Amino acid sequence: MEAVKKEPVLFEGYVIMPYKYSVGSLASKFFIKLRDSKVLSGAKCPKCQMVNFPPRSVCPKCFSKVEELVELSGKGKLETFTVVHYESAVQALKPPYAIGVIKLDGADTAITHFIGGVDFKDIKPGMKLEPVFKAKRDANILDIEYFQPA
Amino acid sequence: MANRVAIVGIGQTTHSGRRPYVNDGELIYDAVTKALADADLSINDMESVMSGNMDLFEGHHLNDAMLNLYSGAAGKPGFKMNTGGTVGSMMAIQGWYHVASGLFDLVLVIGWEKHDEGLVTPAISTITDPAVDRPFLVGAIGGLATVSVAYMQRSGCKLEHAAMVRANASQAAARNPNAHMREIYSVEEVMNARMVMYPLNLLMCCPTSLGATALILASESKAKKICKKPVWMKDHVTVHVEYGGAQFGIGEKRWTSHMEAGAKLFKRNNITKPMVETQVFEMYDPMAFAIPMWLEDFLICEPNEGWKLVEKGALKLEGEYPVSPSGGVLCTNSIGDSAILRVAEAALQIRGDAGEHQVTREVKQALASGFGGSYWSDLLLLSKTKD
Amino acid sequence: MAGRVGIVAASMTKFEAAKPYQHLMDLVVEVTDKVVEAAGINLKDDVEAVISCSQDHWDGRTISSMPIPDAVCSHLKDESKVAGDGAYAVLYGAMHILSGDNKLVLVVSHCEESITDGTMIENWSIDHIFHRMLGLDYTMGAAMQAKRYMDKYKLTPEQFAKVVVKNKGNARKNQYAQEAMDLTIEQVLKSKMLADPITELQKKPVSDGACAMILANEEVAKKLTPHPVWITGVGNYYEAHNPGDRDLVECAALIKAAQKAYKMAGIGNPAKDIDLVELSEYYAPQELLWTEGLGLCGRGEGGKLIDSGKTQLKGELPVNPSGGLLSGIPVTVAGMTRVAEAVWQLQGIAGEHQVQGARRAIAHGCGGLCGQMHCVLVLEKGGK
Amino acid sequence: MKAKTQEELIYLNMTMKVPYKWRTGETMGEFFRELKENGIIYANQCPTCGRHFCLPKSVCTRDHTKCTERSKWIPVGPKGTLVTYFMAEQSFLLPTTGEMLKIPFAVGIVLLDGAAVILQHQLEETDTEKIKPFMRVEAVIKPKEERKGNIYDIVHFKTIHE
Repeated sequence: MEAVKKEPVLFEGYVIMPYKYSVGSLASKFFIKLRDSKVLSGAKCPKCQMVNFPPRSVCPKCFSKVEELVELSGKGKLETFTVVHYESAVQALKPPYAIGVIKLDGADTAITHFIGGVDFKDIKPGMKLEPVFKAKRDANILDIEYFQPA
Repeated sequence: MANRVAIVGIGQTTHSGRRPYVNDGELIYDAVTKALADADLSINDMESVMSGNMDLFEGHHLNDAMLNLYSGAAGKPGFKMNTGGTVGSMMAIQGWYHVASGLFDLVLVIGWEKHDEGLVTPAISTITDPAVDRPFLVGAIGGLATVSVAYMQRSGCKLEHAAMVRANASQAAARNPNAHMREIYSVEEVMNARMVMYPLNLLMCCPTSLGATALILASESKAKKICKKPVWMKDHVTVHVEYGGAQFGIGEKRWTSHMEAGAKLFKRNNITKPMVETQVFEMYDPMAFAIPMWLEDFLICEPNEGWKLVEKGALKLEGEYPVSPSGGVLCTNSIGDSAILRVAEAALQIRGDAGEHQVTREVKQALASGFGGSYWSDLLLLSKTKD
Repeated sequence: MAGRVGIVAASMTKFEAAKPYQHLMDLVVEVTDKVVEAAGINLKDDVEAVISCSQDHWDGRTISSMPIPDAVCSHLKDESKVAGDGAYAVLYGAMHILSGDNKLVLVVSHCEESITDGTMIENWSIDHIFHRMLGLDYTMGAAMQAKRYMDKYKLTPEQFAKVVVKNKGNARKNQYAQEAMDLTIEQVLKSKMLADPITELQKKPVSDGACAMILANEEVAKKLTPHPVWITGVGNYYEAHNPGDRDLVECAALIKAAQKAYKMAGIGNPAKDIDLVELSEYYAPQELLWTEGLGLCGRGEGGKLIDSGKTQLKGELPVNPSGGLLSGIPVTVAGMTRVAEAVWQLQGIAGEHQVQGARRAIAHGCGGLCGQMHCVLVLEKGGK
Repeated sequence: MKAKTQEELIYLNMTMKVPYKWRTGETMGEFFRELKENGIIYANQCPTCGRHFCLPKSVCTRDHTKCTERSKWIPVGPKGTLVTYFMAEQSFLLPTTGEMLKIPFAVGIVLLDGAAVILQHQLEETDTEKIKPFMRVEAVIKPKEERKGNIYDIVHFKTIHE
């Protein structure tokens, strides 16, 4: 009787859940400056002077509370990157696109963001980059459209 | 023989319904720095950092790794657990295993939840099997309402008793500066609250709060060096039961996870009169019927006597057997944090550091419980002395 | 370590791209029954505590261990769940034994990756304030890590491809493996480019399955089996989350975890003292990077190590003789299967991919963006 | 604290919408197949303890015996006894579909005639005055053409008077 295997019974559905994240006091200041003045700022540790970027309120080096933002030029250096060729539902851009780790001048830690305005074959680790901002900004990290060669 | 384990540092954030000035990492950092200050230690002293919380409540997958800058776990050993309401007590127990195993001497355990970021009830609904019973679970309240109905039928407990429990809790929470709901309610006010799910009205259900608690646990040799008032984690029991159905005890003798936990813990520690040999119980009480019902279930009082103790006022802060003098989960419920907060509050009572909500009895031994999952139970015994 | 923790038996399902007929708990029942039989114990009476390992996001279920008591007969028993990699569940089981609290513990891990979209799950593990909106997932992370590896230590795509040829080739001898393939370097490099330099064949395929293990204290383990495998060293560490907070090829956490485990086990020179390694390479370049982190070769010499042929099944130091994760093992189960494979090797029952005379092995579990958490276990047979 | 209330705070709204194809397994799969094809609610039996499970279990929780022997399945219900129930008087988001729950919504814990384990499903009656614990109820099953082989093939439990 069991010779013909019956179709498996599946149950299709989602887990749908809305979230509204508070970015906290310090990151709010960062995003407001980004949105209103196209300025990128790092967070400076009062104890060990480390500047962490993207700015977080705890020092990655000495675990002190960090409350001070310092303005950065926005210019920086590419540490590593990849060119994305596959598609997935969570991506913000349509592939192919380049994404990389960028360390801004004056910062001790780096951010991951898109690399644009350049041929993929010309992207090299160590190259100088600068941010390109979106015209309409919403106070989130996508207000930086991408980083391009400086 | 396991190495002895002591709680040497306690830190909790204030609890509230909203706290937009901090993000979830900063909430954790708040509790961690308070615990470190309490123990007079630095993050570098911590050999392992464990954290627990429910992934879907804030949406973060692997959030122990994601937020390890704020917990201090970056560059250190660590673990993550999530078992629903018992997360917090599981974290304390996991910390116990870290130290008792001899692998670590000084560890930090954290339980946290930031409920203002997501929707709690839909997230809780996803504890069920998606194909079978997910459409019929409406948060945790459904199951709790069901056992409450069964308890009322079985024991003679009335809605009024649940209202008394909530009114007592409000008086306790009013004296606890870290509690979330600190308004004082009369029995009548509780009775008149809007019905959410019969028999539970809005005030008889726990609120959704946010907060974090961190504990520092140490081995015996470390504890002696660094702490004047160590609180010993004398014993702990974890009991899980089959999924669904079991807690209603249909067609068979009713024996719940709480009963098994109480029986095991008291037997192992030669406790014959729990209300005498332990002096306070910080219970995970997610709704107002829990305290009378579960005092019976934990085998602390006789069956059908729990609500009579409520009626007598015996369970109040200054009563003969204070239960949840902090205001309990009824007044503060940040799920991943709720059960570890019970352990923290019980430890504060033993230290005599609970402040305005310190119970009037002298506390030598205290109980703390966790409740979660499919009616699972954690029960911990804390003690002023190590033996 | 104070006492010794013995692994008595291990079991796995066959790993498949999809197991549409089996509920997750059916997988747990399958591995539990197998491991209980192999250990010759009674599930209900002998198992004192159960530790499961799974992830809520992957299962689409808050408290993904919810139905576990039904599957492992732990009604009214001690049970807990580790939300991380399976190797951590083994470590937590060892702590249960070492504390003296339990004599015999069952650990299980389970995952059906095929029920959902992994890139989404991964994206929800990325820091929500600065990076999640970019759509970052682990493939991009691993690609940036590999690129940095190529840039800093001059590794080549061919060396990465060799890992795939080796592991999928080894899988041909493993009855539980999902993707056993006879590949050439060229085929690996010519498969669809995902994120430069990682091609489709260099990424662990989607997989469903489960794994289980019985841990016991020294006395019980010796009673149950003539071939207990001892956990003699353990280490687990986190990296910083933000890829920009660390140098992606320095794998600081893995180095610390390995050093701690080696110190505990009394291992001075892992390249010499170890007979085989089962590690968690979610992407081909990671195997080379992790062999460096584990101290099996010098910094930047991961490429040379694969070129030397030492890590082949018949080499001096076989790495992933089972076929590794590249042959298809689900996340969360991954680390536990590494331990299970090592256990079988040391018990001499690994089958066709048996490494002859293996006495000491390393099992490695990892997880997170660019290998953010690592757990290393040293396993030995015989001894004191 | 006062100065802070002036401060602008940034929030990020993100909605998780992850698709799943959950497996029901052989045992529940067979249950759903029977429900769809024949409109019958089945229970299976543990050969060791003799308990009948509805919903069926592939393995008995208490003694770990396999309960897969298909010939031992028996139809249960559709009548049963309401053990207890709860009422949702406040709406919530349903995470599986993203829709809001239609209230009032009563869920009964029902012991079907012939079964040993309770089933949780919606009640037709939503007036708490009229829902009495231990009252008799009956499952209303969708017409065959509308059945899809999932739990919604049972519409709800209606109150019956015997």
